[in-house]
Amino acid sequence: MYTEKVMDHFKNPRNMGEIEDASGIGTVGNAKCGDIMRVFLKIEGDVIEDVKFKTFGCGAAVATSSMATELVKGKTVKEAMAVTNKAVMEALDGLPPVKVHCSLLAEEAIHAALWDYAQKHNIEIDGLKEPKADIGEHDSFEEI
Amino acid sequence: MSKIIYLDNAATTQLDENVFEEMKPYFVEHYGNPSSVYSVASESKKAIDIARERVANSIGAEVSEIYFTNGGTESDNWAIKGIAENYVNKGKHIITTKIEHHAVLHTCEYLEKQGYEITYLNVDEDGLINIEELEKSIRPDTILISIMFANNEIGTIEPIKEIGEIAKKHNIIFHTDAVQAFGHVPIHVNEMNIDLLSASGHKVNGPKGIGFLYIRKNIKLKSFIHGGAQERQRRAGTENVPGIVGLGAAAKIACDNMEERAKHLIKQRDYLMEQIEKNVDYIRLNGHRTKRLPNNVNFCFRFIEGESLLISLDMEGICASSGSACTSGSLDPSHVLLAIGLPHEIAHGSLRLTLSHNTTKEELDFVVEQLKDIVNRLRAMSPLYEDFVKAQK
Amino acid sequence: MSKIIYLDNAATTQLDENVFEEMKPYFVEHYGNPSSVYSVASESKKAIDIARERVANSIGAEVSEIYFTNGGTESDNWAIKGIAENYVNKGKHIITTKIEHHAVLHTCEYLEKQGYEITYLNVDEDGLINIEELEKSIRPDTILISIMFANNEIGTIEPIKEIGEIAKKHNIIFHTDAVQAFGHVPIHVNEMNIDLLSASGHKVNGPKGIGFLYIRKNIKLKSFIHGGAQERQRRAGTENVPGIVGLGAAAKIACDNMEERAKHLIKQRDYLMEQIEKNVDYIRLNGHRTKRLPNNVNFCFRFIEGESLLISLDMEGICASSGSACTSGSLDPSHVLLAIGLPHEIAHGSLRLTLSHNTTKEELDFVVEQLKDIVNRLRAMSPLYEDFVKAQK
Ligand SMILES: Cc1ncc(COP(=O)(O)O)c(C=O)c1O
Ligand SMILES: Cc1ncc(COP(=O)(O)O)c(C=O)c1O
Ligand code: FES
Ligand code: FES
Repeated sequence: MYTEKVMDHFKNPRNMGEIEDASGIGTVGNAKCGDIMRVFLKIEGDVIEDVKFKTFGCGAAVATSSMATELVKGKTVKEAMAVTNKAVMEALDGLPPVKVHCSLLAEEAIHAALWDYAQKHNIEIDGLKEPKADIGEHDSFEEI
Repeated sequence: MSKIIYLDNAATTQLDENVFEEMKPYFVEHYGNPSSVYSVASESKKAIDIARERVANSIGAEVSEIYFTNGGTESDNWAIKGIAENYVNKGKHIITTKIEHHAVLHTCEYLEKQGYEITYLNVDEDGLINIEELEKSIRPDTILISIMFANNEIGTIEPIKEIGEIAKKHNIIFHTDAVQAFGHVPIHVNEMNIDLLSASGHKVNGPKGIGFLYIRKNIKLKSFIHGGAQERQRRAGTENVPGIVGLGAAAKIACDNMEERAKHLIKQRDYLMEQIEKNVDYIRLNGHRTKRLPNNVNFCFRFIEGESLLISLDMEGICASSGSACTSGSLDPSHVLLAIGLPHEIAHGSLRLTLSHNTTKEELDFVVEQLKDIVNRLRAMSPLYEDFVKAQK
Repeated sequence: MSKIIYLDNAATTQLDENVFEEMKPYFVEHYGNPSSVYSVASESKKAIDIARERVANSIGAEVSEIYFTNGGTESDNWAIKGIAENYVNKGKHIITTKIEHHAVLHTCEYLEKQGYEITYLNVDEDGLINIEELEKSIRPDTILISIMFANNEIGTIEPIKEIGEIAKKHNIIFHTDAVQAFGHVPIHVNEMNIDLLSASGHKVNGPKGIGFLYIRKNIKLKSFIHGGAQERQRRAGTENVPGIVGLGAAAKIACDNMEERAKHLIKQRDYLMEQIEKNVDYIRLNGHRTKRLPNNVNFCFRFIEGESLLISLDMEGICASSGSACTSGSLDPSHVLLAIGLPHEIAHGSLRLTLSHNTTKEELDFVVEQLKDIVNRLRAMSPLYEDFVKAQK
């Protein structure tokens, strides 16, 4: 059901992990529909020097996180803004129709991290809006 | 990935070689239409008679009470819509549960749109209905109780005999979706007061595209599929002769070997549950620990998502299934997992492993080993796990 | 009785060996449930895709317009009940004919009980409907025209293109039961303005228990069988993978060879009609002489009864069928023979011989020879014949 590229990025996710002293962190998604994505950005000057992600979601969610981080790594903030979910999907040789929403999350997570960065540094990034789905820290854990 | 370990026998099973051998002559050689007059067709007729007898024997029914259908889904649709239509003068109230298969649930939802009232019984955390709640929900206009024999996701076996007694006491027709139970656990329609029972061939190493509906003699149930006079005028359409033969053969093999297979499977199942519980943290067993199908194991693994788990297992040659939203085709995780009280994010990380009588201990050991690694890897990736670990500190 | 001469291909056909070969891997080897996530199941998924494409190509449809069902009967039920339910706000009037298969007629009768109004069009002595009568019977509340492509008893092919034009002109949905026509005569759903089309595998050397419904893109047709999300949520139930593969293979073979086979069959058919007419007195050809299925021959033999004829032929190894009351399961002879204006006693003596592409001229010669003797023998036994002969004198 997934392309070889998707499977490759699922199996060997690039940039998976955390950045201790991140310039911006964005967490998007909704535990209700399954997908949670967190992106860590290390920005120096105007350049994304490093990027890491963590994802709770399906194969497509993991693969799009991985690919999206690949696409923004080393780019300027402005170039990163141009990385759309469509670009991510194309880079993965496509996704099944029911999985398109997972790729949207990757775009949103990067935007959310950029927003966090912009807030912390009091700057404005062209075309960047406040993330609607930033759920921030997860604080409630039901015991099972 | 050289060897496949198939642990999704609740989804479908491998056709038994011996069953296929019995079916073979009815494809090219004995292809006659069983409704025909000439003697060439009598081979087909005889074959159907034998299959019907085997199926009847397997649930303690009479031959004339077995009607072949296209599968479990058609049987469920026929039973429920049929009773709704035939007994509408008595009332429009039906009792079922929150954990039925979609073949029952979506049929009930369809009837709701036609003005029927449906009570969806709750289940407890193990997936069991409450007999008192059932009895209390009976009304003068209740025409049908439809409760599954065993659940397809969490494997819980419902108290069918008690349900049958309640139904009988109140003179209400009792239908059970036994698609998962048929051929796996003993069924006796008379002892259990079952009036209608659905089953499907491909869940018991029989062929796909064939099933049956048991209809107790005295039940008035009109046709659901109208047309020719097949199946004593109750189910029209040229008979799927090889399919029927295969269903009969599979029913016989399943019943002849049930005791022995169940004993073996329960041992395997319990071993698998034990090993998983021993090797992986933060998990929850879904379904009742003992009142469950001999071949069903179902756990939630916290902080990870089911589809990722499935794909990772698949890469190791292990076939399994999940009730996660990402595999369910809708935005919600399985209604069964929600009904037993799991919060959404935990329901997401469910894994169902359903064994066959051919599953070996070595296979299970391999699965546990892989599972351990995969769960670790996925948790390392999971923002939820990260938050959890931080909160612990 | 050493050799069997099977001339009942309208009842069912022999499964093509090549079709069976294509089906085989999907029984025991590739048994995965096509709805599953893991790669083992992708074989089943791919097989279904190929079959759907083959079926779509065979009627000039798009892949997404083909829905697999359990057979022609289910397809007819789904199409007619589905449209009735979905378009009830527009009206409750349906037009069909007096010579439809029971899968259509009994479904219509069921709807009549639900308050729908059905117009049953007359046919002429050849079994053809009248286009003007059709157009006149259209009302503002007409929601469906359901007219069969070709009749299963007398073989008459209806003017489908003209019917499609009328339906389109009046913006009414057009369903055709093409169970007998599919794979035997060219069908193009767009050129013929067909909105819904039913067909069945086992009538074209495919397997039993599988069929399809073509549903034009823009047609609103809800599920008939509710449950899982198979067939793009429109037809629930685990897919009969080998059956679907077989239907696809049979559709492809039938279409690839249609022209050649039809040419051969028409020659055979006309030879058989000619020989019977030359050798037996007091007979009547049923169905249109040229607008008929390439493989259908149907005669009434006066003064004799169909079942006796069939049994006598069976004793010589010849398989055929009849519309006589004694074989119809009811007290009346076939509704089709009555609709073309035959009196009861003549309708009783009907014989249908339906050829396959493997039927040889030698077989036909043998059949004519036997038929001549049998008819003579039965007439010698018949009081009707005695009366007739006396009256002649
Ligand atoms: C409990 C239950 N009911 C009904 C069905 C439907 O059976 P089928 O897909 O054979 O129509 C299934 C299997 O999917 C099932 O597990
Ligand atoms: C014209 C026609 N419609 C419908 C059917 C029903 O098809 P099936 O028996 O495959 O369901 C038949 C065959 O019996 C037929 O000849
Ligand atoms: S994360 Fe749930 S479908 Fe992709
Ligand atoms: S004479 Fe016996 S059924 Fe017609």
